[in-house]
Amino acid sequence: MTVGIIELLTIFVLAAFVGNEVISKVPSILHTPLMSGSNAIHGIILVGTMVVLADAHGPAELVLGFLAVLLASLNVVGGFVVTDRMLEMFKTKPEARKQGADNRASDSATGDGANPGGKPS
Amino acid sequence: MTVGIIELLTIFVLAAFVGNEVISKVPSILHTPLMSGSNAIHGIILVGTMVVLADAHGPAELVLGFLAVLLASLNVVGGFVVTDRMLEMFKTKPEARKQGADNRASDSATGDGANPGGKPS
Amino acid sequence: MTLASINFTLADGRDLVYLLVGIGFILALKGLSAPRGARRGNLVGAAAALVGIAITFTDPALRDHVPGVSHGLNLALMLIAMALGTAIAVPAARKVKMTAMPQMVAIFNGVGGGAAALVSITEFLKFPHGTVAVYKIFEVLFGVVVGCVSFSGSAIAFAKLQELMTGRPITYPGQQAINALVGLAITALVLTTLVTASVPIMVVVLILGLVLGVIFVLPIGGADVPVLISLLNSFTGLAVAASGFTLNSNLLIIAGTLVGASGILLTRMMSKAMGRSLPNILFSAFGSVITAGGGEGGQERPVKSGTPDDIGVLLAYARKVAIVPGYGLAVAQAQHVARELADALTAKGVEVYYAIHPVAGRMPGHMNVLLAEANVPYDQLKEMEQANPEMSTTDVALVVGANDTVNPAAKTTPGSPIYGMPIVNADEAGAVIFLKRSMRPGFAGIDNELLYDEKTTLLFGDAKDSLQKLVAAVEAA
Amino acid sequence: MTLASINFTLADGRDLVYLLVGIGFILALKGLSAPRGARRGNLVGAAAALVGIAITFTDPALRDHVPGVSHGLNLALMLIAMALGTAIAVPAARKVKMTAMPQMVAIFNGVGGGAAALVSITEFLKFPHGTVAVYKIFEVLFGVVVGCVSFSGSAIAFAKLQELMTGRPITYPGQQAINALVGLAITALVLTTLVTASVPIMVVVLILGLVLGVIFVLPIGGADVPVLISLLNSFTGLAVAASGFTLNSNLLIIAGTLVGASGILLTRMMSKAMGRSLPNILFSAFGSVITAGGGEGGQERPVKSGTPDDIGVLLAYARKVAIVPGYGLAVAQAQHVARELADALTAKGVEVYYAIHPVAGRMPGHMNVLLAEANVPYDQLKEMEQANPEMSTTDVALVVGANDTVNPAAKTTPGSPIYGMPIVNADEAGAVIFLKRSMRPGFAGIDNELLYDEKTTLLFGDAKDSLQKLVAAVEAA
Ligand SMILES: NC(=O)c1ccc[n+]([C@@H]2O[C@H](COP(=O)([O-])OP(=O)(O)OC[C@H]3O[C@@H](n4cnc5c(N)ncnc54)[C@H](OP(=O)(O)O)[C@@H]3O)[C@@H](O)[C@H]2O)c1
Ligand SMILES: NC(=O)c1ccc[n+]([C@@H]2O[C@H](COP(=O)([O-])OP(=O)(O)OC[C@H]3O[C@@H](n4cnc5c(N)ncnc54)[C@H](OP(=O)(O)O)[C@@H]3O)[C@@H](O)[C@H]2O)c1
Repeated sequence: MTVGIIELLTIFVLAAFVGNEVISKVPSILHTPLMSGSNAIHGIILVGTMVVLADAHGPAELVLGFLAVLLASLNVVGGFVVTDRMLEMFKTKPEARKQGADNRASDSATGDGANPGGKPS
Repeated sequence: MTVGIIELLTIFVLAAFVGNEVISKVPSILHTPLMSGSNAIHGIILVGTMVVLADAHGPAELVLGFLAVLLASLNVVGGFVVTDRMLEMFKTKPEARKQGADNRASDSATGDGANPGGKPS
Repeated sequence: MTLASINFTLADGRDLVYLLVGIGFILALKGLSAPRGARRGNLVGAAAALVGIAITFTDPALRDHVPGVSHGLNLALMLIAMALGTAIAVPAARKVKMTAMPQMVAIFNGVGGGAAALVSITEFLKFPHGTVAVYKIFEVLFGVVVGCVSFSGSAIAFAKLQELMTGRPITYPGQQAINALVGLAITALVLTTLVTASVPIMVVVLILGLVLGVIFVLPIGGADVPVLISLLNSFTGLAVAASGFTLNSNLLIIAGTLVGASGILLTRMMSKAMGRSLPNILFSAFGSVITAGGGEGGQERPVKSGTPDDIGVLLAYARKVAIVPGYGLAVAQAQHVARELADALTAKGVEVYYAIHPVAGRMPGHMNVLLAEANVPYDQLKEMEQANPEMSTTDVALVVGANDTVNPAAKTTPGSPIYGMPIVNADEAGAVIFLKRSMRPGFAGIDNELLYDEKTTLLFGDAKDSLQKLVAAVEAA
Repeated sequence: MTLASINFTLADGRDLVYLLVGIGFILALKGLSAPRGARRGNLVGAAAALVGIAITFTDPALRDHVPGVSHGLNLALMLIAMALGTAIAVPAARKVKMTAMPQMVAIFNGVGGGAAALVSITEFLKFPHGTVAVYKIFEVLFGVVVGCVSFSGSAIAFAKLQELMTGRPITYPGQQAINALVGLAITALVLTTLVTASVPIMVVVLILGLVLGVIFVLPIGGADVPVLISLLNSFTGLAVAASGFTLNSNLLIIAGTLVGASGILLTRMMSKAMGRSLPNILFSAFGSVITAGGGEGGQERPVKSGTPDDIGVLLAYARKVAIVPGYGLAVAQAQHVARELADALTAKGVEVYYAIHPVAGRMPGHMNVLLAEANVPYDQLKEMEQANPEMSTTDVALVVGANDTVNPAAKTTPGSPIYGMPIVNADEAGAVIFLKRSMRPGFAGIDNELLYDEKTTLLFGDAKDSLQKLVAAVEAA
């Protein structure tokens, strides 16, 4: 059992390096989606709450477990949906965007998919 | 025992990410030192060879173990020394260097240390 | 024996899947390194989370016989909670306005912290007495405290942003001392619990954690809240990682630590872009005093205000126009009209670009998100560093609802609270136009000399209305 | 019980130290992201390695009683091997010439691979029969094969670079088929061993691994060898990681994987800079045929050659001179004289810069290392991308021992082996001067049209001599 703690620590340290390196490459225009995207990722605590609720016994543990699963579901589902909504706005390719601005009318067929976010100009 | 394999795999995967991210930030002027520096790092196999030699028994294992420790020592010691020699050349600060090029004579006292690599101009 | 080995194989397989989920999260974050792959990255992350949740239903904890546990009931509760959570989260996330994003993120972050704290609490209650390693207790307590701070802190942050309470810093005498005292009390009680493993003390720690979250956030001004949310995000990540240690879950450790590390880095990058240190943001009660005249009236210095028609002509006959968007553009939802104006000007042969300050608005990258929503072409978007060298050759800088981010005091007035913050050099353009509703200052609560400059013209009114009038004026010109 | 728990604590502490060593290695690699912290980073790495080695002396394997093992003897052998290794490595590493660096790296890499293979072999010999998990056997065999390939491959690479054998690719009919066959045989035998755990078959695998290393490297031309070394470096890393799995050592896994990942990435970056794909480098026997006239004589097209004095005057009265260094500068050890020439020109008011191609020379960043050794000021060093836009306003491009990296065929001749490689646009300068010893081609073995261009002047001779004459001529001018 206790041998595990070193492995867990090692994983912790390496994950911290990965997080640090990966995040430092995110450009500032994507900082808000980054914030909500990483917010969604920690919603995976849902997995932990499921295990806790699974063998909860007695009303106290059941209530705590139920609450935990509820909160975690909010976090993970809401997090990813909000992030997707934000990133949806970035989806068009630079080329398509530029063209779209110039000759928008003729371009709607060649763009990659419909464009629900933007209003017609 | 077998639970460990997943932890080891996890460590492997995370280390691969760390290596990838860190290396992609190395500028091309430092690629040669990077090659020899990472070469030195895998010399830490010495630690493994030490353990192997430690409980070797019988001449075959002893010879193999001895060879292994010898080879690994070459790798780790030589690797770091060669890398240091290369990087020594990069050591002077940009500012000090520029000044040094302009008024070399008056500058030798203020530079950070002696300058064994470069010949006097 | 055979059964055990099958069981073992299942557990092993599950752990492998969890590793893949972790990789999915890393790839999701890597996707964010460019707008191009960002959305796909987020979907990869969501899919990974889904797989992780699905595989958890195979966990033996859902089946193994434990006295007093009816797995049917627990499973039913689990499914109900998950369904309920989804039913609340999806519409909320879908309907929230872009300007209300920070609140939304705050609330999702808070509930995550709460969940992590609850996991730790339950694990604590399950500890068999006397046989638990000290570091196990520590992991649990860490999760409880950090999760609670994140939970209650996020709640207050939400209340501030949603204007359920004042956005101004709330200060009182001895505030720092009280906060320090609470922190010390928690530390002492945690140390006690490490030895005693006492449940009542843990409950006190829990309550104090909640209190700490509240009093920690109270003195932070509304506009510093986004930085704070990023920090609390990082806290939740750490709390999740702590739960991972407690539950021996590699996945929770990886996910939590990724978020923890990224949150801290992001917090630092944001405070750097605001030209301030993190301690200054957290502890200086920034914005509690309005440091310059400003306010509603003050001493009424003369300013020059113009009509939409005058300004429309000025714009239409310029060679190069910079649009400088700020918080006001976001509030007025004026991004689409701004693009219309730019299109109208481009049609007249005017060169138009947007000069984007990294902390314009209330979230990092706020303006980019909004303008992307309005389909502004990428090549017209210029980050501050690229825009500034062009300012001196720009004829008109059109400042739409920005204030602090163009305030020259940041360059010229050493005593000013924003001194040192890099700004968009709108003051270097040939003429400056401000679209705002009043003479009120921006977030930092300080006056802006540029408003009184002789080359400045003001157009009072809501940014969207003003822009609409300008479009008409330009098209008529 | 008490003793066991003390032992346990020691083991735990040791593992913690190993984790710190791993962190040290990561920091060492991070240090290389800028020249400034690079040397300190390397020292951190070396210190970390030292700590790791020191703490290993506390390993119970050095003390625990095992029948038939005399720890005194083993320890003595260990210390002798380490002393011997250090005594050989330090002077070798200290004395090696900068131009011989690639060989040195190859040899250190090879011995590392050999050590990793030996660890795996010994572990294999120790396996208790029939009770070992299949994946354990696989880890060991992977370590053996990859370590052996790395060992013998590095040895051949060393021989090629040291000119103990021809640097030209060695090809024979059916080469690819034979290589594929050996690879297949290894795979088949590895699969057999997974089931049988048979020692004799393992020995065959071992020998085939050594053979594969040799025949894999033979067809690779001398100048592609640096890319190869980087790949073999990555192989050694993976072999070390495999040993880490076998020995349950987190440290070996981290260190090995870091190197494995970095080597692969570096290999890809190098092949990209050479404008070629990795498979092309490994399997195309590049350089075996001289594809253009060139050679010793050929059809004797006219070239213009000049005297040092003429060229000295040309340089001294230019406004802007670009020095384009290449492999010949490294061979002639002419970096110091090159700087003297630059200083002399600067003293005359000429603007001088160095245009550095990423794969000039025989190692990535070769020219930077050399010029840094000669204390060339950083601000005179321009990477190819920055230098190229300036070429059209440069009066004289002084090409010192470079050839392929300024060959316009890369831009103009679609059939050429170097077509597509980015080059330094020396051909855009007002005049071009080549310092080389003959009309022989460079590494790629192809002719260079630029040598025959009418704005080109050649100065034949060793680069160092020629530069010395130019310094004198410039000072006299
Ligand atoms: N982006 C981030 O991540 C972030 C995070 C935390 C803090 N901050 C801070 O927030 C500030 C951002 O600067 P900023 O220049 O974007 O904004 P600002 O300085 O807060 O100024 C916003 C201006 O918009 C005007 N406005 C408000 N509603 C409007 C409407 N409907 N129509 C037209 N104008 C309207 C306001 O004036 P009226 O009331 O007179 O209309 C105000 O002067 C900086 O101080 C920054 O440090 C940013
Ligand atoms: N840097 C790397 O990582 C790397 C790795 C692998 C391969 N490569 C390849 O190596 C090549 C490098 O290009 P390069 O332009 O630097 O060199 P190059 O094309 O190999 O040409 C070197 C030139 O230097 C001349 N030379 C040799 N010794 C000399 C001496 N003592 N004095 C004066 N001149 C001398 C040679 O001509 P003479 O014999 O007539 O004097 C030859 O033309 C590229 O093809 C590249 O792809 C580079």
